[in-house]
Amino acid sequence: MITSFLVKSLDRTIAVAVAILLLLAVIVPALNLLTAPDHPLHVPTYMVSLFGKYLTYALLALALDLVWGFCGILSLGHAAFFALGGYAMGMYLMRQIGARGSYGNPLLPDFMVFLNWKELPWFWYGFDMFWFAALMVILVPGLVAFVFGWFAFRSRVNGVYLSIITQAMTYALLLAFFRNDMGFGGNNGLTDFKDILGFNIQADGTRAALFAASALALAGSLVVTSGIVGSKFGKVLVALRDAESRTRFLGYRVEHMKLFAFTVSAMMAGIAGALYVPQVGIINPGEFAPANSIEVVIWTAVGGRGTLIGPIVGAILVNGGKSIFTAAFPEFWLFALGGLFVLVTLFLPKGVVGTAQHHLARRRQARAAARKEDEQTDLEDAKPMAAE
Amino acid sequence: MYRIIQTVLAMLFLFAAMPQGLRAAEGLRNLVNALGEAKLSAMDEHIAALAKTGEPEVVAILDALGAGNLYARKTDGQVFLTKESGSNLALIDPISGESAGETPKAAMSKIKVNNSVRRAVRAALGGLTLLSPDRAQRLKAAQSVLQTPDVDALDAVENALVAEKDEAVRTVLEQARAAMLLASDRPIEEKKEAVRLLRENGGREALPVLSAALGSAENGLEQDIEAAIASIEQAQEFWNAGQNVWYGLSLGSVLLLAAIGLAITFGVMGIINMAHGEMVMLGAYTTFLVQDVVRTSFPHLFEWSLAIALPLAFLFTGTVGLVLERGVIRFLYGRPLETLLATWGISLILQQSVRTIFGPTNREVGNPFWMSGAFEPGGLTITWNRLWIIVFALAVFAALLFLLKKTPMGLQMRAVTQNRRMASSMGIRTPLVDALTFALGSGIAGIAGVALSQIDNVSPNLGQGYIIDSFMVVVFGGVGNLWGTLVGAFSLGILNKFLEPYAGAVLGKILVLVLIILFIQKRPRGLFALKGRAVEA
Amino acid sequence: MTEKNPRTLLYLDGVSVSFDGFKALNSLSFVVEPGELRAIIGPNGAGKTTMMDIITGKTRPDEGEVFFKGDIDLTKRDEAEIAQLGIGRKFQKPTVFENHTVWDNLELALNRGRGVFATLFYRLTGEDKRRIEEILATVRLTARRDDLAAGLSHGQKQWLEIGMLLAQEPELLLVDEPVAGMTDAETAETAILLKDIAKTRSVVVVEHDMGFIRDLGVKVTCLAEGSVLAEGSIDFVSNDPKVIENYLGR
Amino acid sequence: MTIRARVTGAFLAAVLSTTAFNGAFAAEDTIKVGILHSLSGTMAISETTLKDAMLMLIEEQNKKGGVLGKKLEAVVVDPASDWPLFAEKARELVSVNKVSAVFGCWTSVSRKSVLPVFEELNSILFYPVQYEGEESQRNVFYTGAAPNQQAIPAVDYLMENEEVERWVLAGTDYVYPRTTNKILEAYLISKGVKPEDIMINYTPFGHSDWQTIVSDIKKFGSAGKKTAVVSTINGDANVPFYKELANQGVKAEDIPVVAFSVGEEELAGLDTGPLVGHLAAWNYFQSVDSPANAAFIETWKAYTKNDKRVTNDPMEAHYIGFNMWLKAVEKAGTTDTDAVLDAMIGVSVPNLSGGYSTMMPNHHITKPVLIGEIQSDGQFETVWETPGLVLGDEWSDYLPDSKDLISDWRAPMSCGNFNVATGKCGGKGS
Repeated sequence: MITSFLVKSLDRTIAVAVAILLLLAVIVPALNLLTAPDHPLHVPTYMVSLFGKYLTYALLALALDLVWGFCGILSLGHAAFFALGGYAMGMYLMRQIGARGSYGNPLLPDFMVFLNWKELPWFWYGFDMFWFAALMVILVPGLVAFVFGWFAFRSRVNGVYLSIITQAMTYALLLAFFRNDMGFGGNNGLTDFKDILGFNIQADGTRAALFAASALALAGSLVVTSGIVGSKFGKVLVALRDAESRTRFLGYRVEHMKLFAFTVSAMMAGIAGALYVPQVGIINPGEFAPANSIEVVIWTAVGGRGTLIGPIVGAILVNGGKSIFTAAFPEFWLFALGGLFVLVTLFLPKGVVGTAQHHLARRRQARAAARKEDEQTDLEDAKPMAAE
Repeated sequence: MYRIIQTVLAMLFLFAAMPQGLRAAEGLRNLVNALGEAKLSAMDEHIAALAKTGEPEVVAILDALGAGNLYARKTDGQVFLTKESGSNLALIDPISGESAGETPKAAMSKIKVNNSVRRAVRAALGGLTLLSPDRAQRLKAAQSVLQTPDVDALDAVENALVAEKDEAVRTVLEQARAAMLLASDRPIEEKKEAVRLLRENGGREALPVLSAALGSAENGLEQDIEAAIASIEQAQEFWNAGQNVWYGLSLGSVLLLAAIGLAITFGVMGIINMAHGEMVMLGAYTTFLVQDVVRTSFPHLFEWSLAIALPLAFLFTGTVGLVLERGVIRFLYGRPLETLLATWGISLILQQSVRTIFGPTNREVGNPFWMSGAFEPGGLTITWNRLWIIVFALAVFAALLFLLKKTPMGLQMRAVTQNRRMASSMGIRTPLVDALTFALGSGIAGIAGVALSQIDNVSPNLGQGYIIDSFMVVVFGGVGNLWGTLVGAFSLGILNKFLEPYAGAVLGKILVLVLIILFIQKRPRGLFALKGRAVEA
Repeated sequence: MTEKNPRTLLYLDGVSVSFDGFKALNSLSFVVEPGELRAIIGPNGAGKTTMMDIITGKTRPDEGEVFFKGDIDLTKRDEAEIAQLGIGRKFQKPTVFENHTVWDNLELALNRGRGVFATLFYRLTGEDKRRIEEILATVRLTARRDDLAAGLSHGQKQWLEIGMLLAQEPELLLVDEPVAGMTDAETAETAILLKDIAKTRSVVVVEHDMGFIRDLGVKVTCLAEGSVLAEGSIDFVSNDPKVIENYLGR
Repeated sequence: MTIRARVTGAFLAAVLSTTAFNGAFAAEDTIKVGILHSLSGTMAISETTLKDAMLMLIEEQNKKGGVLGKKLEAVVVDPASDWPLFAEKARELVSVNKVSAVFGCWTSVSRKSVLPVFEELNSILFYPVQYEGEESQRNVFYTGAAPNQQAIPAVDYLMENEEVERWVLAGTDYVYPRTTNKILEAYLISKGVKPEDIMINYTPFGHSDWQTIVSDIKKFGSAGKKTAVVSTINGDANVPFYKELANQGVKAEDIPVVAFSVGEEELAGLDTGPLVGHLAAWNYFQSVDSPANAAFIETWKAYTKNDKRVTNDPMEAHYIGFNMWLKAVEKAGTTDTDAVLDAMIGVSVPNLSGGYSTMMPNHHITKPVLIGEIQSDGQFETVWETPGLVLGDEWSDYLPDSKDLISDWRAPMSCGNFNVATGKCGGKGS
């Protein structure tokens, strides 16, 4: 009974969310481009890129949720896949600068010129073509995730151990990308982008288009994830999350399942990174910082892991809060952020969306059963530790 | 140059007309006052002139000059030795050594010194104190003569050698003599003998002397010098390996200190304690506070400040840990991954609190004298602070091992972590034990902070730098096994230090991380895994 | 001690394994014939669970041979492969997927394609549907088919798990303490169910409950300190002096 | 009320209160100045001081009546040492808070991150930190030192006064040290130093175990030639580096270390006793003896209510930049970006070392270069000073690809990378 309710409401929520995203993809750019700046409904460009950024974060959180919420793999290195996707896109954008760089070198990016590089390193070949870069955005994070996951899942590295080595992975990548000898611009990363697919990257139209692309990518990923989660494969994921040995003894190759989910998730993170970079205008090794990956986990937890809408809501809530607090209470916002994490883990272990869904489901069930129980459900829900 | 000689000559001429004793004193005063007007580039000659007088007062004057305590009075150009006295300067007459009252700083101008002046002072002092009755001073003098060998001082060194009885001082003096000999115009036999001496006794310090001599060496000596250099370099190779082991041990001890508290909170209790680094930081700040109070109120206790800080840091961070456990963590047992989120939040709050209270900048924590400097057994250089940190890390480890294995408290802790329900039904108050275990882990992180404050920044970011490494150590060593943490810390330290010379610091660190990742694939439960048939469902 | 027979379903010979110096199994040899229902008893630490771990690929033996259906070497395969070969296992503690409905639990256990893509594009066919309904009826959970497994009672979870094993269609079923924590009525029913199941496949039951084993009325193997102490009917085994000393108590 | 409702309510309240907060200020007629320095994260250690310095300068100016008859209002945001957040906050300052100019950034990457924003929204950024050069942007004024205002005079000093022949170039692995060391290497070789007498070493950010590197330096320094270390080691890594130097007994008299990123602020966390004599090259030291500096230090100590707070070079850069901006605004009679950009060039204001600094057409300023030695009280003592002012050279003459480039933001050239060889704007001008 409850399940059928949940399943139905879940499907409905996803449909609504996808519809909202599609609507946003049309309306926001329209309001930004077609209304006058003083029009009450005008969306300033500042907001467009800000929310565009949030949407890519939401996509990253959704990707993490697929492996954490549904598969029980707490990756503390997901920002690495995001950054790898971002770098692939950044390399394309760097190549698009062409001879317009400070030194006017048609082939080499500026940072290579002033560090006396004579030739373009081999791994920069092909990135002048968008299709190639777009392919790499998906393939590179996917490949890294595949290789890493193949080793890790095969040897059954689990739980905390897995979390720690994913952290080691992103930390190693961070250090590697910091190295100027790597040929990715060192600490400064890739920046000074001029245009994307021939459009000026700073133009309002391009920003609006990037926003729309982010919204579409998120909607698309939502549909895909929802499909995965809703399939029998998704059920196996949840099964192995809750009882891994049991799943093995039923004849499922748990490592293949995990590897597939992990790789798909890394690819989604890569897409998010690729959309993020043109909107913020820079990609640098700071994105690999372990703290960033932990933050993604926190967005997901705040929104509600194991739900598909949760990570999206969480990413937007936390980042929106961060935007507001860093401007309004610059000295104290870390207290607010830190406090939020503590409070959410203590009082909302299912996250905002998870708690709401849980609550709704129980309320409906209770209402269906007997009106009398209604109050009691509320009481139980209000007791914070009662959850889970 | 010419003008200086002129003034010096003029002064010498003046003295001739004075009675002997007075003349010397007056001459000295003039020479000292001349320092006040001298240009930085001309200081060398002035110092040499002062040293040449050979007067006993010169030692104190040069000492003060080198330390930047020599000031000239703006009104009349008189030069004084000074001591800080509040915002004033206490003046001391350079010749008589008597107090000459106090003046505000603004009325005096400092006699500027730079490195070349300090070098000149060092050389001059070396020559002057070679015959000092104090052994320590003679040794220092001999060493400084060795550091800046000057052919002119050859006679002085040879004189000193005749009188010197102390073996250690003799060795240094002989080396200094050999170094000077090489630059002199003595016969080649003596030089060959000098090269042989340097080759036998000299470590790395002999290399610059020999390579400098190589440039101007006459025929027949060159091969000797080259052979000597090759032999010393070969010996250095051997010592380098030893030095690397030492560096590795030292890095390992730092890792051990950083990780050992985590081995309790994470390893034993299973809490992914992201606030662990902040506990270390709080320990370091406790040290800062203690030193601050000691400096202002009990300056004579400064050498003991670390000893005072240890228990305080343990108590303070332990209490913070206790509060955290009771306030937050106890609600999260059995949900290890969620402890990660909550403790991450706590770490943000702690960092920002410290930033708000103490400011974002580094705070100064001083090294007591017994943790400063280095000694050199053979070709190694062992710094005292690193040595003490290794000793301290091992002591903390031993104490913790003892506590866990041999005391009732430790027994209860192990019982609770192994089987909570059973322990509880046997009358152990599990919540109390949990709280105390967490407090213990935090307290140990705090005392690690005391030690780390000696080698690292004391800033709100201190903890961040150690947290990932700490987790790596605990996971690499094997969760729940203290010995694993010990072995893990030292092997990672040594590995890192052996990779560093070949791969560089950055690549070395990356390689270590990759190796840890690969190692975990091979042994998913770390170096010292607890094996068992426990069926996890 | 035992002859390898091509007809033998499960064949263990000289299997030893130790953990940190503790010998959990000590040259254990043991044979199960097709269609046999076998009970295993033994004190705590006798190696019952370890034996199951070895058969199902969870633990690798230090030495010894383990063959399935005559010539399939189980020591070289992992859990998933062994499960796909047709060996099902029920844990001591009931383990069902609590966040799934009873129906989904059975659907997951169903003996169908278990690859990534097979599951990703799996559609519930009419045949599968009938099969699940059948099993639901067998384990008497038809009424609760849409409830989350977490909401089931202890006994119902045990039954659901048995149902999942049925869905797996194994040739050999390993059942670890199926009646622990069950009421007497439930225990009796479980005995009937197991006997029923054993008509079409081999079943190995590990149990402490002597009454239950008596109910089953089958050949009993008694393990102690990692090897077989005695084998035979329940009466034969329970009168063996070594068994009495080791297990049943004086 | 349900938990969800409570949380949403709280969030809404927060949003509303901040908008109200901003709105209240917007009502007054003030000129807004943005301050974009990290107050949390790894860079807070350096940047927080600059925020305080700016607030003090603005407060002092308001006491004098503000500018153009209006009060100045500081808008402080926290980009949290997170580079993309710098871009977001810069955009917010300019397009939401409508600030007239922004003072901010420390690291090169944060500057790189905000550059496109200032370009796009046509606003002004004052960047107060020494940097690697190789940049000149229309909307940015570089008040910190370019490599020729710091590194090259320091090397000259060591060559002439300490007769250094062997060089260790040690730096943190990021763009500033890499570029500076490239420039220095080219410069040293042009001065006849042999390549084998140059050792280059890079370490990661926050490197804390310096044992191996310090002993390598000792080894390198024992070849019989006078050796010096040129350190471009960044921020946090300096304290353990200097502690290791002191403990391994590397004395300034034997192997001096000259640093470009170590100022009074960094030394405040150290016992400088064993470090006396090591050097730093800056354009300002707190110990500079001038009336303007004395007044500045006094105001600073009063403002922070802390007698021990030190001043440093980037603070002076903000002091100069802020005064230049005020003067340019007064000259232009408006805060309009284009007018101020035009008015800025040629503006000359007193610096704290007793002279005047002028904004040049390449958006860099003229400064004296001071070499100081560390003293036991944590201050520097100037031991050498360039005879005149040095003009910041944005495109280094020692790098092959940038030696032909110049920048001049005056009409008609208005170009940040004019190639004198081809006579065209835009790098090679091809």
